[in-house]
Amino acid sequence: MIVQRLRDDRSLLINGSFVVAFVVLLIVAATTTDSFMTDDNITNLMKQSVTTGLLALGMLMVILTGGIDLSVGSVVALAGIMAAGLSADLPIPLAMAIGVAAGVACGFVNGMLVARFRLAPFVVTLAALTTIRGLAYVYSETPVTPTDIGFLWIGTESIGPFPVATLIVVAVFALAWVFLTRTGAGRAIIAIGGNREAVRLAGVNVPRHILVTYMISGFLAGLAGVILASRVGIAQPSVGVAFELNAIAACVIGGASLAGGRGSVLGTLGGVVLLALIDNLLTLYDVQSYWQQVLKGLIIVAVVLARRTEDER
Amino acid sequence: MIVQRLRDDRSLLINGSFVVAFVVLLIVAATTTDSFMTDDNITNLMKQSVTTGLLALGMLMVILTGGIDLSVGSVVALAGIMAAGLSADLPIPLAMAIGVAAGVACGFVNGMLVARFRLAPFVVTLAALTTIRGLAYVYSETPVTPTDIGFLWIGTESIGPFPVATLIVVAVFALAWVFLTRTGAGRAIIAIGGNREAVRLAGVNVPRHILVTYMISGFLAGLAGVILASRVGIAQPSVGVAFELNAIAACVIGGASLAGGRGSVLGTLGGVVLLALIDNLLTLYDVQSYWQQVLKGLIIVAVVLARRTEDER
Amino acid sequence: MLSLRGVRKAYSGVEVLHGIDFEAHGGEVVAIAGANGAGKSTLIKILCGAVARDAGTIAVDGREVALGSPAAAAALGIRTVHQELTLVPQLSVTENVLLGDLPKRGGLVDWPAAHERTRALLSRTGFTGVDPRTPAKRLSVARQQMVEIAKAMASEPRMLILDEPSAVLAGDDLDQLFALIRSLRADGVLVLYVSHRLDEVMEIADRITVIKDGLIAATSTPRETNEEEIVRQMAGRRLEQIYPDRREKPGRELLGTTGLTREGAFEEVSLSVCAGEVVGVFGLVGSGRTELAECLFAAAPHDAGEIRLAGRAVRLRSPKEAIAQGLAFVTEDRKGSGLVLDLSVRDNAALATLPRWRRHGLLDRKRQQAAIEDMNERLDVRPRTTSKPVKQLSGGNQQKVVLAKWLLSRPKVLILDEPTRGVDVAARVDLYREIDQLTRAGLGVLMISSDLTEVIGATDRVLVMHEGRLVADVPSAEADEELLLAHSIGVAA
Amino acid sequence: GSSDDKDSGSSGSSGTASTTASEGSGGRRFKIGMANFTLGAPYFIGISKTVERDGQRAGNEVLVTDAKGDAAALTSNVEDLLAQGVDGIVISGGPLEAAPAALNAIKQKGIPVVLVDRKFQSGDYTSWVGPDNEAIGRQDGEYISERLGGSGKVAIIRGGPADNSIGLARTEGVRSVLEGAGIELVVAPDFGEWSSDGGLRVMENLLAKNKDLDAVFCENDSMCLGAQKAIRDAGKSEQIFIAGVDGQKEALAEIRRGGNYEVTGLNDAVTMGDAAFERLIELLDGGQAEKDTVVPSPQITRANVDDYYDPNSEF
Ligand SMILES: Nc1ncnc2c1ncn2[C@@H]1O[C@H](COP(=O)(O)OP(=O)(O)OP(=O)(O)O)[C@@H](O)[C@H]1O
Ligand SMILES: Nc1ncnc2c1ncn2[C@@H]1O[C@H](COP(=O)(O)OP(=O)(O)OP(=O)(O)O)[C@@H](O)[C@H]1O
Ligand SMILES: [Mg+2]
Ligand SMILES: [Mg+2]
Repeated sequence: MIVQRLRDDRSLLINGSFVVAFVVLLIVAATTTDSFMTDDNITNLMKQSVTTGLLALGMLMVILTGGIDLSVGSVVALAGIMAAGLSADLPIPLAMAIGVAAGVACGFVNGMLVARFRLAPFVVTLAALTTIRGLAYVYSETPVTPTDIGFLWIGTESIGPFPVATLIVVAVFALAWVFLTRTGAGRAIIAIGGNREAVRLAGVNVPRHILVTYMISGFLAGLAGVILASRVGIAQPSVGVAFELNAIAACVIGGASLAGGRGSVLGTLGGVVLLALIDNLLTLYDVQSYWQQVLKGLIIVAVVLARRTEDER
Repeated sequence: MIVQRLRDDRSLLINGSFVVAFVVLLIVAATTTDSFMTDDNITNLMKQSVTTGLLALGMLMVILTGGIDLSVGSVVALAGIMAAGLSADLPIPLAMAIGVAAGVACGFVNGMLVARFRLAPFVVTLAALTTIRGLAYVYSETPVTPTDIGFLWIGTESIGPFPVATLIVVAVFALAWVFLTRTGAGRAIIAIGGNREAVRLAGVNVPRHILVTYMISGFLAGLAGVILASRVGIAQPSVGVAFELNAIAACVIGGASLAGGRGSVLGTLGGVVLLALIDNLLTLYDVQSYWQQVLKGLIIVAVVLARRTEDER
Repeated sequence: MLSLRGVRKAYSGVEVLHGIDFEAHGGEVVAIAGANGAGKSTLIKILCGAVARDAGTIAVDGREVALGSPAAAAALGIRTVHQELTLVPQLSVTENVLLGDLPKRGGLVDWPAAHERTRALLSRTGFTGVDPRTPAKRLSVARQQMVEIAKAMASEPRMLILDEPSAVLAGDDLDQLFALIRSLRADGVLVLYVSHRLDEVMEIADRITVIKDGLIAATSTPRETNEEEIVRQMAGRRLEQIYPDRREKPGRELLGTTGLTREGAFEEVSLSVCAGEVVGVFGLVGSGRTELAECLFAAAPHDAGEIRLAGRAVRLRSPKEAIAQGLAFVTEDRKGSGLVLDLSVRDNAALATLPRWRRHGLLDRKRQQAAIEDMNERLDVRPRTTSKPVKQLSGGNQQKVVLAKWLLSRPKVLILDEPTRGVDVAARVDLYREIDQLTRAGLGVLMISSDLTEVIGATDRVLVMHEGRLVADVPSAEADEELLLAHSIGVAA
Repeated sequence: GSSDDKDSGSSGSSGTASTTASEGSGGRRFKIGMANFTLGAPYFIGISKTVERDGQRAGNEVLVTDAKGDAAALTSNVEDLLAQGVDGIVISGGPLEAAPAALNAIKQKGIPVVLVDRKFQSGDYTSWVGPDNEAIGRQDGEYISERLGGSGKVAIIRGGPADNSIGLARTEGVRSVLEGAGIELVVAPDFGEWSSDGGLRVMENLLAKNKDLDAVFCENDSMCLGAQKAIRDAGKSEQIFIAGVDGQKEALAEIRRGGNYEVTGLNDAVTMGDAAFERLIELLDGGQAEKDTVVPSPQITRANVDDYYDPNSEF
């Protein structure tokens, strides 16, 4: 039953060689290093996947409609620095909520320009990347250290063995999975990416659904920014450069098509974990930074090549 | 006659509001600042458009087929540092040629993975971005200063009032325009982006044409890297980060569609000049750095909004 | 029930509807006929809210309506099957049929119920044999068309508009469609039916309205008129004879196969097409004709058997090699594999012959232009301007551009898969004459068609496929519709 | 350790050949270009702001540009400034090693240029003011070695990449002291990218592999602040102490608090900016200034932190 549903999601976690690649990586990691299977390292892996995870999930929504959101890295910075800055005067939950709301607002503007004015998503969100980064600096040129220790809770604490942030990510992924597979809006979003005109002719309000995806992306980027500021304990206006590339990579490694209409929550999760795993392993093996970069690229290509046969002809 | 041909290119330079936006910008710039219309400044503008121009042109070829090349920034670094490094032992033209050839080689690998193995261009070139950047550092961690003054010629000297590099860019754009509008391969490349299957059935070797576009992109990125190293007078392995975003932006502002099949050489040229103009003006007006970023994004959106009506419904 | 007054529409300054006045009532089947580019689809797009009219009023049940969006039209019970397929390829049949209206339980989509409802809809429309879970892109064009029809039936329509639904349907499936239309009519639904197949129109319609150049040219009942008359109204000229007289002696074999097999598609196909011959291929949906054609053209690989060109066994690896050997292939899906929609008529027409136009390394555009204009003249492509994006042409004219592309390649063997889909009668006559002339000059033609009269009338002999096998080879002079149908369903001796 | 006379620009004498600025009431007024290689880090923002403020206070016009870490853009920016007719230029090199083309263009115009922070390896410059990064590293190394008493395990977090010689010099300084003192060094394979979130990530990875660290040295304070958080999250604040470089406000606050953030070397943006501005004005006034000036970088520990800590400082 659940397997059937996962199949409906055309998940890549279920599909052969992607899982094989994963398992091989894990076995190699566990047997050849002492530190991989330690609690500390597993916790690190979980923590280090939080930002990419949230961003990739929002990106997935946008990509499904055939769009793209390059502004997420800047939104991370803006949301984080606003939350940290406001926490000096406001209750922490409110300050954080305002930070996230700033992310939603950014998403709203992006979404309006793309959905109603039909501008190309790439240019709109690239312009947003620049503008929002500028706004983060305008808000505060220098890093902001939240004074109240409570600010650190969401990014630092654990419930049992699980970091709070990781639990949030898991919850958000579960929600997104239900949203995309079991709600009308979710299905419409996927359909829009497949054939926008067909969906319009079926009487669906296409612009509204597209708008929603950008707002979700903005929301998750805002959330990621707040959690990151909380985790680092300091909010920097410079944080988040090139985060969008990682997020997009996670989606695409997970089987999403940038043309829209194809992509899955579980696949994206796989992509996120895989990326974190590659970084983690290269560090554990003490591969030097430049060679890390060389190898990371090669591994990504290898993984994509390995699972090629299943989708592409 | 020539107007007809330009029209066939569905050029944006010819089409109303884009030109209007341009002219308005120019008039405002010329009347409100003393320094805009000076020889020095115009020369600067020309020089500053060189890198983006070359990269955008290569990017256009790739985008026309429905692909994307994120690796160009890293190729700029690799080609530059190889050329500078080799110029110590080899004749300068040869060293530069090898740098450019390295770019072509990168394009070849990208192209093979995309065209023959049918991997998603975004992931392939994102992986290449990482790997090639790593290779640039592996080649030389530290910046390389070419000792021979001849190395600086191509990026620094002028012929009459025109910088050599600008003349190269103009020549390359002219060639590209002829290639896309007046050769079978050029028409095929555009058609591939519109409907790959139809082109295949029409007897065109689609993979080979796609491969060629990535090699062109690699070639131009290599050339841009060599010219840049020559212009700055030093080659750094860290140069070129996020250059791909500017290049893509120039194409899209110039009317290209990332879905492929739509885009023009003249439009791209317009996009390149517009981007350089925005930067130049914001600096001339002495807008503060962060506000420059804020405004730059807003201006780009405004420009794209202004020319929207003509293409989109 | 439906009333239009002075409806006008212009695309980028060129008016294509010049003031349409039109009435229709519930429980009526009104056929709309007209030449390619007359404005039929445009009128329909206005009625379903897909494009906005420039002027005129539309009233439903006496009340004026705006029809600003597809949703507004749907709210009035107006449902449409468009000329071009509008499915989301990667989604299942169920999702396509229930797009935007999936059944829910507790706020979430109830998939079992959705599949069940789709199955029920498909069986109500008579199109059984389509699995609701299959992704739409895996269906043949004909089955996709059935899904479209089921989709239009998903919520009880009060007015059903069908824009050339029959172009890809044949035999039983067409009968199913007619049965559906009749039952809707009995329920008081208004059906608007656009078709180029006039025999169908005469059979199903209560009234026939002819549109010519964006104006209503005539309205009559089938009793008052006949096919010839309608053609005259559409084309403005009388058509003496639709199919040319064919009395050719076939020459030597140009294309032949022995035991050609592609697993899951067709088996043991042995055929031969000779110089000067037009060979028809008839069969039901899914009988494997399209896949056979693809293999002949090397667009898809085959698993066993031999292909001969001019008597020599060949092993072609790509369409490029096939073209070099003198083959040409007009596919059945012009949107999916025939045309680059964003590009101009000229670019599309020149696509298969790019190397030919080269002079000093560049395209010789004068020569190219002249050749294309000449071909467009012969095929009567409208409008004649070659710089228009091909997507702005009417469906039938798009099909002519595909033909132009392949005729320009001066093939020795022309493979046609449903070549007259959406092509109006007059243009079809032009096409048949063109083929006739080319075969006189030694061309061989393999013509796949689901149109029985065409497959008999325009050919020298007809091959019939049934479940992937060639089951009959009948000289056209001896063939009749019953016989071919019987072969195609596997019941003839 | 800041400069004595911040308004020295107004005490002008005869002008240089190239100046076009008008005569003002309080002395000569100049149009000054402040070309930044990057404004992506607090330290460089601090330098730029200081030059701007000093300049405006003296009634000069200061044009600020930001190359966002792109050497070619820095060259362009310098060209843009020259096109606007500036009288002198300050280049805050940041992690940049050289920009000969920019320097040549300036030289052609015949106006003075002061490099601040980075000394360029190639190209002609008029004057340089900046820190001795290796000395700062050595200073930290001496503190660590003394504190550990000749044995222990110390992690090093680099900012990277290596075309940034600031980091190389600082790490070289630490290394030269500690390696001689018999202390085990662990250099993280990945870079902290000079930011707090990077420092945090690299430290987390270090902690997963090394249970027995005694201290960590980061190439700047930003990364230290992230590393400190990682150490705190791992519950090892008692075990591992931290040494940084820069004297960033947040780091000084931590040192003042008396936790495990024990030492930093002052590389003060304000001092640096003041010195650069002063030097440029001297040159514009026709003075014959020293070519290279090393701005001293005092060691800051709990003992002397109150002398340096200013909660309202820009940096
Ligand atoms: N999007 C468009 N832009 C510009 N012109 C268009 C567009 N769509 C249709 N036209 C033009 O409008 C006219 C009417 O086209 P329409 O599709 O309504 O014809 P039709 O009667 O349905 O023809 P067919 O039988 O070939 O389907 C044609 O001349 C066509 O070229
Ligand atoms: N029920 C079905 N569901 C999905 N696919 C089907 C079904 N029936 C047939 N097909 C597909 O159709 C293919 C054969 O159809 P093909 O298009 O070659 O035949 P055709 O006679 O040209 O039919 P059409 O008139 O639809 O083009 C089969 O290989 C199969 O993939
Ligand atoms: Mg039509
Ligand atoms: Mg078929």
